Amino acid sequence: MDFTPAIVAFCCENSAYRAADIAGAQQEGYPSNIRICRLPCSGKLEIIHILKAFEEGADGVFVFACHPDSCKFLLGNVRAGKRIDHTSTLLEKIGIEKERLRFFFLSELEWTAFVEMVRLGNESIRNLGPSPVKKEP
Amino acid sequence: MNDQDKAIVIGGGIAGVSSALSLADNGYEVYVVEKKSSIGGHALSFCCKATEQCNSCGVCLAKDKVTRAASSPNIHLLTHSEVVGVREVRLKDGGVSFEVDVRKQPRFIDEDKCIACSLCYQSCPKPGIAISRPYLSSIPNVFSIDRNHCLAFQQETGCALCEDNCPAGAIFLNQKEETTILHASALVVATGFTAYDARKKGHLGYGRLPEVITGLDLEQRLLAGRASAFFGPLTREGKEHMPPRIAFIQCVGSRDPHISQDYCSRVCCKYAVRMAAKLKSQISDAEVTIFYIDLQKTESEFLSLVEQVRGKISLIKGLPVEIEKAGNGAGVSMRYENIDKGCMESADFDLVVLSVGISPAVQNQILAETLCLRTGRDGFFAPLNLLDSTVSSRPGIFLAGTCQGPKSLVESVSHGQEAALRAVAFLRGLKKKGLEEVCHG
Amino acid sequence: MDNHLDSCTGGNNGIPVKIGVFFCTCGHMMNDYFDVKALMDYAAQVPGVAFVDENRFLCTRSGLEWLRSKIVRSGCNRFVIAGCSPHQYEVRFMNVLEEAGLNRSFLTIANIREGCAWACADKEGCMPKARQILSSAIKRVALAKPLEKVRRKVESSALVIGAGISGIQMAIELHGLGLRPILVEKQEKVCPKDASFMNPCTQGAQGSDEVFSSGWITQKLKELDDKKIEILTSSQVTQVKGGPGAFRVTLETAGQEKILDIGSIVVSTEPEKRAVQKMTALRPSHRIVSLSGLSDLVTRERRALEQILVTADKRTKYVCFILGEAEGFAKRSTVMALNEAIALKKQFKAEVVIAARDIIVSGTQIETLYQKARQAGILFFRSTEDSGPTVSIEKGVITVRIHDPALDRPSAKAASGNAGVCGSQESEGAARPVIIHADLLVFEDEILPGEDTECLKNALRVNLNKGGFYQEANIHLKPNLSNKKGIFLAGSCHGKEETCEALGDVRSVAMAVYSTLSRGYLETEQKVVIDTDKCALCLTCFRSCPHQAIEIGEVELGQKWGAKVIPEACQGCGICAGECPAKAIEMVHYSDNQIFSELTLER
Amino acid sequence: MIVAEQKDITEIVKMIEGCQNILVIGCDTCVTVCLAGGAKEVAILASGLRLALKVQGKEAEVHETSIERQCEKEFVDALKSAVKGHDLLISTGCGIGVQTIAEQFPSLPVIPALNTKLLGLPEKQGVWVERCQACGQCILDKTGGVCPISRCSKSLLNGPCGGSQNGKCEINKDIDCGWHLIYERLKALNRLESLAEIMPVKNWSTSRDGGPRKVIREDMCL
Repeated sequence: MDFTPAIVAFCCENSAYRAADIAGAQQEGYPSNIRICRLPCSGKLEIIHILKAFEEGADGVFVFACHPDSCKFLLGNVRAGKRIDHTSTLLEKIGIEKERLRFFFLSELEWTAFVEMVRLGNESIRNLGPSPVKKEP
Repeated sequence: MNDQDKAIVIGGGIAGVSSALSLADNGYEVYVVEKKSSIGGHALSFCCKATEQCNSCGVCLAKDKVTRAASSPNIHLLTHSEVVGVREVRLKDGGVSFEVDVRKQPRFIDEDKCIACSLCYQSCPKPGIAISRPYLSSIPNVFSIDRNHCLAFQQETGCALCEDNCPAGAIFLNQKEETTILHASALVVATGFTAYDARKKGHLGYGRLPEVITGLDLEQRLLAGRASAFFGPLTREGKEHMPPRIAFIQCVGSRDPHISQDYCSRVCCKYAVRMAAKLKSQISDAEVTIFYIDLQKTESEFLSLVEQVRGKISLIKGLPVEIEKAGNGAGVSMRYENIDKGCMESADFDLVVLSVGISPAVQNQILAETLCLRTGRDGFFAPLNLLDSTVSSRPGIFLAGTCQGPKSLVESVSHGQEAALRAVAFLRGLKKKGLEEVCHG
Repeated sequence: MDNHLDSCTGGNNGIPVKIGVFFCTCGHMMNDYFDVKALMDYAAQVPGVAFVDENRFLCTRSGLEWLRSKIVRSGCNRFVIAGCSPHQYEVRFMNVLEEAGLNRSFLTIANIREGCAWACADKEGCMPKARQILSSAIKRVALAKPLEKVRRKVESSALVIGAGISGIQMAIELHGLGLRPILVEKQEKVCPKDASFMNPCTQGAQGSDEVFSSGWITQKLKELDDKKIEILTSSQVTQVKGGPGAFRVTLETAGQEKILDIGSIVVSTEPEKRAVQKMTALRPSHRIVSLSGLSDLVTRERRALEQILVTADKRTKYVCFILGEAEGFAKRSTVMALNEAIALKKQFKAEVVIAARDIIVSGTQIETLYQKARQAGILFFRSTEDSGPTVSIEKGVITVRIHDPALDRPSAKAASGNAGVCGSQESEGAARPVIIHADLLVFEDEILPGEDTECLKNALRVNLNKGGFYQEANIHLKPNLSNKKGIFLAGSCHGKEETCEALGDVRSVAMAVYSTLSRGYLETEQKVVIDTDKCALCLTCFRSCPHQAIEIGEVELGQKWGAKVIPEACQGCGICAGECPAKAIEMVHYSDNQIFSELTLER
Repeated sequence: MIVAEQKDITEIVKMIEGCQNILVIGCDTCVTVCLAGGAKEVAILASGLRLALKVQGKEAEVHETSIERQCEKEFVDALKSAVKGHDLLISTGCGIGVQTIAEQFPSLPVIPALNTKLLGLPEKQGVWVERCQACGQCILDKTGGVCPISRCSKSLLNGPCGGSQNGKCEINKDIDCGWHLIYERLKALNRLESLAEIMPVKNWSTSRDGGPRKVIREDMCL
């Protein structure tokens, strides 16, 4: 299938954003269609940000948060997790596959895992095909 | 700036960095003298030990501190540097200050000019050996050239590929060793530890058997990639794709009167269980066993981690007697005492991790002589009083971190802060005395 | 694409946004990955961009100097730097902006090195991605609002709650640093209720035994007195408002309300003790005591102890310690048991047995203490994980049965018989316990959070961990921070077990307190702003702020109530902004519009 | 406070079928506080609807706005210009808000986005419990400040029904028995004797039984 999905990755600047940086610095390539959006904490991520990303034509949205108990702001990651759950059900009701929204725990040092997650995630979105939002009317 | 507003921290490990930060936050000018090319010490070579959740290993805490130290305007980093001499000088106002000789080995790359673009690394015929940096985004984020491996120092023709390729003109292959003199009224010694050399325990097979590695090796391997990459396809008992069998051996170089390291290193039980949990979370069918003397069940986070791995990894009270190549060729075979069963047993493993302990740093004795400090029977710097373990035997010199005795990462951070407190109190005292003398005069 | 400009001129006092874009080519390295010239041309045609230039080494000293002059000369008011990751030099570049008289938030980094050039798996994807990153950064910076700085004077006083060993030491340390400690104790008198929390055996450098004893306390109390440290007894903290540097603390002291302005707060309360379940299950007997009960016997009721351990028949007396029955604080009980065991062995020539699963030695000199105990002839038995020692009392005789697998071995059976233990072997069977008829049986204490923890926690608005002790299980709070800035935790209230550790912790906290208060003022960025007109006073932010940095009250003195941020306590996570149902809260550097602007995809 | 909760989005999507230009109107008072229909939820709903429409391949525009209080005609009137050009209004207000909008804009269809649930308070963040049923005849003085109408599942007036166990209601183990609470409260107040007093049959005409109710303050209306 010749389709390059547009993917937005919301990254906490305390973990995944740094992991992505290290992955970059290691020249460990990951797909170029991943757009990284830096957040101060995954707890800042709102439902509307995810929905807006889909409205703007994203085929997938990845959210990276710190591991439980290691959020610099204590429970930001847990909050993010709950919001993601809520958004998943909302997306499904809207008619967007919930697999298009992925949530990962990651620490700054796990850059290899970041690359792996992004690659696999990209593959799974590619398999899903273009977002149903982009259907021509 | 007055000498009484300055401090020198010897050692840029996590304790030293924590100490320097505390001092710098209060307006003191701090020089951090680090022997290696980057600050952060052991802590930055450790991997994150989170499984499905954070297991409080503290590596990210260390990284945080080191990054903050790097951007603090009051902290001056002197890498590739060592303290080679200390003299006490009397100041005009009657105070006392230290005059410290710092010898800086050439890095061959100018720290101010290097932009860490890594072009030198890419053009080097021996990248990672002749030109390297210890970790990515090391601090300072500057490469360094190793004279012993660089071709420029070995061939008469002289390789200068890096010099030609450096866009910033930051490479100076003719850099020489230089000695500078620093002045400060307080010194903090934070030279850290040396990991116990497991080769000395020949029966455990380290250095002899490739399957036997140390905890530090495992840290580095896990930092570089996932655990599943360590093992090739495992075949045994005629079956393929067998799960890896991993053993952790505790107290290698700790609690051992035979090598006169008869103290507990305080960190091994914790890091072993954390790493065991990490391995288990990455390879779900791995068979992980920890061999130990006494499991140091302290700290609530550790207790809940032990609870979390209960039933998933086996804990055997008892230590191995010998480790040899397994008879059938796959992995190693270990004979060990199972104390709970009261008998000798043996088992085969694909990977054996030796939980090496914290030994006093090799240069402790030399530095102790330079600084006129006392070391204890165990080889660590000895405090005057264990209830206040940062105060050394010489006024104005304070101890921080594992140079004083085994400590965990978090404990080292705390100890660094403690040493800063003593240094601040000392410097404030000097200043007050100075003022009084001026008034009297 | 123009709308990002319209929407932001309002925030810029009507001055049109002029964006300067600077490329750092990292030497010439960037050119290997994409055509920087083309990128520059692309940037130049984006609406709002007024100036584009490149430099090869922006991060070097000369590069920064170049940047400064360009910023001033370009006449722009917003800047994008396209180069390496913001984690590399963002702070440095922001400082340059500030030096040039601009607000530091008027800068956005386009991470085209780590985020694009080095990261792209496919070369073809590199250029479009760089363009994407660049255009997001330009849109984002156009929407930037200034980050205001707030400077607040701080109090030099520190409230130390709980006058135990840690509290007393804390007050003395803070006084030594020129701060003004105020010690609060809920009892009528300052008198550390539990001297046994101390680890008496720490061998000093000189090899002398520095016995940590009541003498220490007497000396410290005198020091408190000499230094005229303010002590409020019969007092309890009932309410705490404000943030670091300027807490307003309400106390109930001797039945009266008292309000203090405090710079920083240290919690150093002491935990409670309770007998372990195994002990309470037994019939009470004066021969069965807890470790703290034993140290009371040793120090205060020596006669009672003598009655147990010295009798006319001069029979050898047996003392048995059972350890490992309580969760947590194992180090503390091991140290106490070892010390008492050595003392009893020496003083009463008693036969002392310690039964434990694991000997905890991971502390200052505990291994030495353990060796000393073994040299003194104390017997150690290791019970197994699944069969701990059992205790029964028959006709007033306390019988302890310990299953030590080491003694189950055939070769060991005989040995255990003459090992000096009054052990007779029980009838033949698989398990052969060692039997001890104990004259004195000692259990460890279970250590629980102090009974007023819940109360104090609510007054301070700090979190507890699962066990109910202070300090939530989160690595970023280590070693001794609470979730609220300016409130620190010291000593056994957050799990420090032995005295050396607790005193070390105290000093580490004292340093942290000093760092907060030493300059006399705190300068912070107002990372979060609340629009009071929109605020519905729903308390969502108040309840969800992890650092308790939001207060509800009069926004301006005498005006309508609303939510307000304490900038000194705020750590800038944006959780409140994410939760606010009225969209009244905005993170200055991460406003919704800025985040949205990064989401638009180039088509 | 009025507590409401958002309807399932699929239900709302069905209701908007065939409309081209939709305006979602939020309310900044009760429903903002109960996290159901404030500015944030309006934005999410509007975005969700836009996505749903696109997924269905329909072309329609969804806009959003919010007003101080949907239950006031004056505030709703201010929407006049915003409403222009729309062919459907969605209210994220309580039932009162929906009706006010309907009354003020008689020519436009209005649909509710929320189910108005109860009069209550947040037990903790994100959990609301009922405390009042607006029966029109308050007896809280007699019951120690615990309302038997709203807190007893059967709205009994003279003690528990006999089905309660260990202080929990027989309808659901998670519900406290209202009368148990009243007993505990009166005991604490040392007023248990007031339980002996028989409460007369309640006049439910002040509640819903008397048909739609009205409150008139003579001195305030001219």
